[in-house]
Amino acid sequence: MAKITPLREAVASLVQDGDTVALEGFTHLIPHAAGHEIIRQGRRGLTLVRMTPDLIYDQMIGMGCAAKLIFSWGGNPGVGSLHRFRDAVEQGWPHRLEIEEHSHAGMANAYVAGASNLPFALLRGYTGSDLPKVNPNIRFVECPFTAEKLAAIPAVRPDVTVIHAQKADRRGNVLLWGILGVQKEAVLAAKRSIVTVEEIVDDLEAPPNACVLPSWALSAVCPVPGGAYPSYAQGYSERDNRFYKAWDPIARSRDDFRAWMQRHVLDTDDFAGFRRVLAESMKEAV
Amino acid sequence: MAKITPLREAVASLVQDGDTVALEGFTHLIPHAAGHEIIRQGRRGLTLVRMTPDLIYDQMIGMGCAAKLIFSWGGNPGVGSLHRFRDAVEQGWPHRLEIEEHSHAGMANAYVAGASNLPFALLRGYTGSDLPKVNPNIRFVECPFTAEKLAAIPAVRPDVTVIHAQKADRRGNVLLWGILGVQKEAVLAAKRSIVTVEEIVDDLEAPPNACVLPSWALSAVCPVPGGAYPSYAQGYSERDNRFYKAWDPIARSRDDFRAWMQRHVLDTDDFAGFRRVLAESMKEAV
Amino acid sequence: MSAAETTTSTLDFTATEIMTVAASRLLKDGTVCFVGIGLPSTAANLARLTHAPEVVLIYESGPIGAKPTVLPLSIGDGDLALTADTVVGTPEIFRYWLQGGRIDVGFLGAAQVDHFANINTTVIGPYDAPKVRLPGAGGAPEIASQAKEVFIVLKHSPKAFVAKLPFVTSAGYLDGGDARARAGIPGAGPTAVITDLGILTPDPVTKELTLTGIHPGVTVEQVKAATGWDLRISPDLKTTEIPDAETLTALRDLHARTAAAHGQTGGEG
Amino acid sequence: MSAAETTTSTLDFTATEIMTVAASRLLKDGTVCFVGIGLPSTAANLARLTHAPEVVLIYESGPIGAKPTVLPLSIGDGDLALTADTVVGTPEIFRYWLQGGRIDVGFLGAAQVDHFANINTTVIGPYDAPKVRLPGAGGAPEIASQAKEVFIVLKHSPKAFVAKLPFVTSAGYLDGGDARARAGIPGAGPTAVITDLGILTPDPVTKELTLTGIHPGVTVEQVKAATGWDLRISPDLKTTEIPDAETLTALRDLHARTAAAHGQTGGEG
Repeated sequence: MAKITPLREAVASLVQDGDTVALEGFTHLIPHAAGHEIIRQGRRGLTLVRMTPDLIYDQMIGMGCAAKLIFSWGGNPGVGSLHRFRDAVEQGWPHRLEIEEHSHAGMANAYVAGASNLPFALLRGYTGSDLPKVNPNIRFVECPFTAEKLAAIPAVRPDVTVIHAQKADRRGNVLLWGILGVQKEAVLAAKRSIVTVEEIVDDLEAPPNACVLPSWALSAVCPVPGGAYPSYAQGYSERDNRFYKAWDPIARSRDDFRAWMQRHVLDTDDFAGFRRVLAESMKEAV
Repeated sequence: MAKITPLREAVASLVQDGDTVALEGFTHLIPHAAGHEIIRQGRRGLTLVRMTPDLIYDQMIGMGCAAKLIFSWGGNPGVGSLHRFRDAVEQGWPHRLEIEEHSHAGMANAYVAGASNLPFALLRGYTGSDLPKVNPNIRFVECPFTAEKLAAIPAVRPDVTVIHAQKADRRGNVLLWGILGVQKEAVLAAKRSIVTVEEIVDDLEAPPNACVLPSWALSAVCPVPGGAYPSYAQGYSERDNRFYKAWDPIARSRDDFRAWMQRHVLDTDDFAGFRRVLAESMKEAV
Repeated sequence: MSAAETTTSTLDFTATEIMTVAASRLLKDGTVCFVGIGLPSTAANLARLTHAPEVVLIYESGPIGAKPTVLPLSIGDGDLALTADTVVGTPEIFRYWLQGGRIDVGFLGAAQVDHFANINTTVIGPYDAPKVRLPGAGGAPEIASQAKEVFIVLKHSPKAFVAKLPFVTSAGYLDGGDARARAGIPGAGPTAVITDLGILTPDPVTKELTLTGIHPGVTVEQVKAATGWDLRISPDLKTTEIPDAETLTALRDLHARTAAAHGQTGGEG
Repeated sequence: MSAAETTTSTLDFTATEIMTVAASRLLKDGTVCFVGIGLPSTAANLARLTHAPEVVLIYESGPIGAKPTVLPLSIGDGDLALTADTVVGTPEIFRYWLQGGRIDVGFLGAAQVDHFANINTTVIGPYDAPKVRLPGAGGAPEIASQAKEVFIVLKHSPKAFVAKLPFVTSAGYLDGGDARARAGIPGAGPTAVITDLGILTPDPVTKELTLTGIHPGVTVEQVKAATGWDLRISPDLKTTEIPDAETLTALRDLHARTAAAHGQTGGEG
């Protein structure tokens, strides 16, 4: 059974230095609040996994949480580069970042393999691409019936997966809807899991065949209304496209980045505090 | 785009002698009407695929439609044996039936592989079972990362898959809900597909993330209200458990079986005709 | 064996009822249970309605956390879907939930078991020229190997409890000892076989099924006569506690509700 | 080349607009299209709002049959989910729909292409010591190989159209000729590269990208200067038809609606 608990306690007890951690959410439902809490608690040496590392991974990488990144597309969606990610890869700042790079199809299948307790994922993929030349974890196997060559990559099995969802009931059963991405697979592939939710309700009122994650398959459920900001939660909030644009100049400079993180994340107590300070600083900027 | 067409025409144009045909539905939404139409049109030499061959496959096998059966559990759920299936396997009546036998996990994964256009399915399975000794299509491959041995079975790729669903819209988009079984995978694994539906509506009113099969991925959609009988369609009908029990004595004797099929299926024009004659014969039996 | 002289007729329950209650008792509250239809489903739902309200029932047709009000007659009854926390596709059940390692107990029926708790549900006689063609594997091979432990429930008879199976559909302890672990099978295997006469559990070392529990009113001789091999009897043989009135009432109400809803009382397949 | 002397300034559309319209026109009605965000998404939605109302748009985030009212800024905008026939998980998109062989056209952007239409979106400079680290592969490698055909849309410049890619992220025609088929890649590959200057298509035999279409007001010299290899010009070079007023209006309305909804006009990633 999932424990319904404040996010700070969930991160403190479930995320350890050196863990392999996946924060998932495909544009929708990105667990920004949980990422901030990991930064606040100063985790180090993490292997971060995510199909589309974006602002929250830019922040975690820039703050020195990550030793390695497993990913398939690292950019600021709709805007451009992730400057902290680029600085880590291009210049090794704040320290060298090891990368293991896949395609989306590879990553999605690797999560499926993890959720299925298979050691590797089988797919038609990477043919003609240079990715297998730079990633020794992309191999090829032969079909025992047709002798066709198929790509094989290791299953992703995070120590902890973190996602954001729309709601949980009081028992800790979680419902999400809309763009689902790989969240279900990422949770089921992981040893432990944290789900931040918009609200806790008496009855999920899940439609038939909805994406429900039962309480007993989760470690912790944490109420964090708006916890996906600047990403969104369908039915609750809109994506703040302005913030994605505003992030670009902040992240370009190491000093501006550090100052921003200090003021907005390290010097705030929680995500509500972050939102308050952000509202202030955005007013100043106008 | 799926053609919205009477079932008779869909079977006539899409199911050929010698085809590999999957009628799927896991207790719920079994496409009985379509099975009857295949019997009426006298198809021969079919390779029938189905996880749980039950009454409709008992009828198709007994009427000589099938050359081969690929399956994982063949019984009359809640009642006992399938006598026509047993007679074919044990006595070769009406002719010898080749069987290829799997576990549910194997079959479900084989449909997934088919839908995914992979030549084989990879699973942890069959360990310690005698099934690999009698089924040469159960093989084992080695993980290129961990050297673990995993089971491999060929993808199921039917020529035609037939399912029953709750509703379609006027464009031929199909919605099903409740127990979904392997229907989506079976449809997407097949070259052609027929979906019988309870009703055609203006708007599917599908909840978010519902199981919708888009019209352009289907060949034919056929309105057949009650077409799953004696199976059921959630929200439309109840399973007729009495019929499952009544089938047992009918199917025990070759002569009784043939006479029943003649009267109820061969001598009726369509599923509505079958339901009328069945109502009469059930009244007689009381 | 204090109850050996008592006959079942003087006790207010049938042999099937005590089998069901005994199987039900083994399910601890909060257990995640992969349920076969028929006796396993009856026992699991009885557990849910009595001592184990938080037991999680998963059926291979897709329902997760089903809380049926009546017993399902088939593995895909609508009541399972309507009362579940969610319903997923059958591939997901086998891939993410069973193979994914999330099932505590696999609860299976069987046509035949041998003394190492291997299961046959495929065929009597040679595979290619069967005397009796049984329904086949269904979900059992992977449930038997991937659930953390397995309970098997079936009625005792010499035809069901055989020295050598004509076909091993699903692995118990294979040739006994550490054969199962050596074959690379992850789950602990069948930790209990519950029958209408008693309870058999594997010897900790040899893994041979041993009679460790006997139902009140049953004699060891009866059990031996109903077993197709020379059954070992535990020196520590316990008599099954008789079902309490509350549990029996719950079971009978469940059957009565099922009969009222379906016109029959239980499903087998 | 009758339009070579005309300048774009006298025509009532921008270079980006004619690129978008030209890309859009290539999408036939009823096509099932796997859409990348940014220019491909703009062109595909323009097609849907004009000549191809039955085009089916699939986004890698999960929406199937999306009919967004404004342009998505990200691949997972809520409007895509709300207007889709259904939304499935990302693994299913890649497994059942793309790898399953159900995509007619993959519509991609690119950072760089070479003369055999191979795509780089990974890195400029050596992989281990990059000069510029680009976002990476995303869905492109499998879209490029598994869609029945591929359209690539990107702006023309010598930095984007290079003789040799530092990194092949996604396969075009590899080394040309039948290299793609020999590598076992199922789809036909990139059948058109649409830029702000013209349209390049592969030579039927060598598969080298050849300028077969030029936008009105653009000179062959301009295109050659913007291409990092010695660009072959088709003897049958066609001038792109100018966008009709209706299409231009539809495109501008779409951008205006997008700006009103989002405060910006298009997404890149």
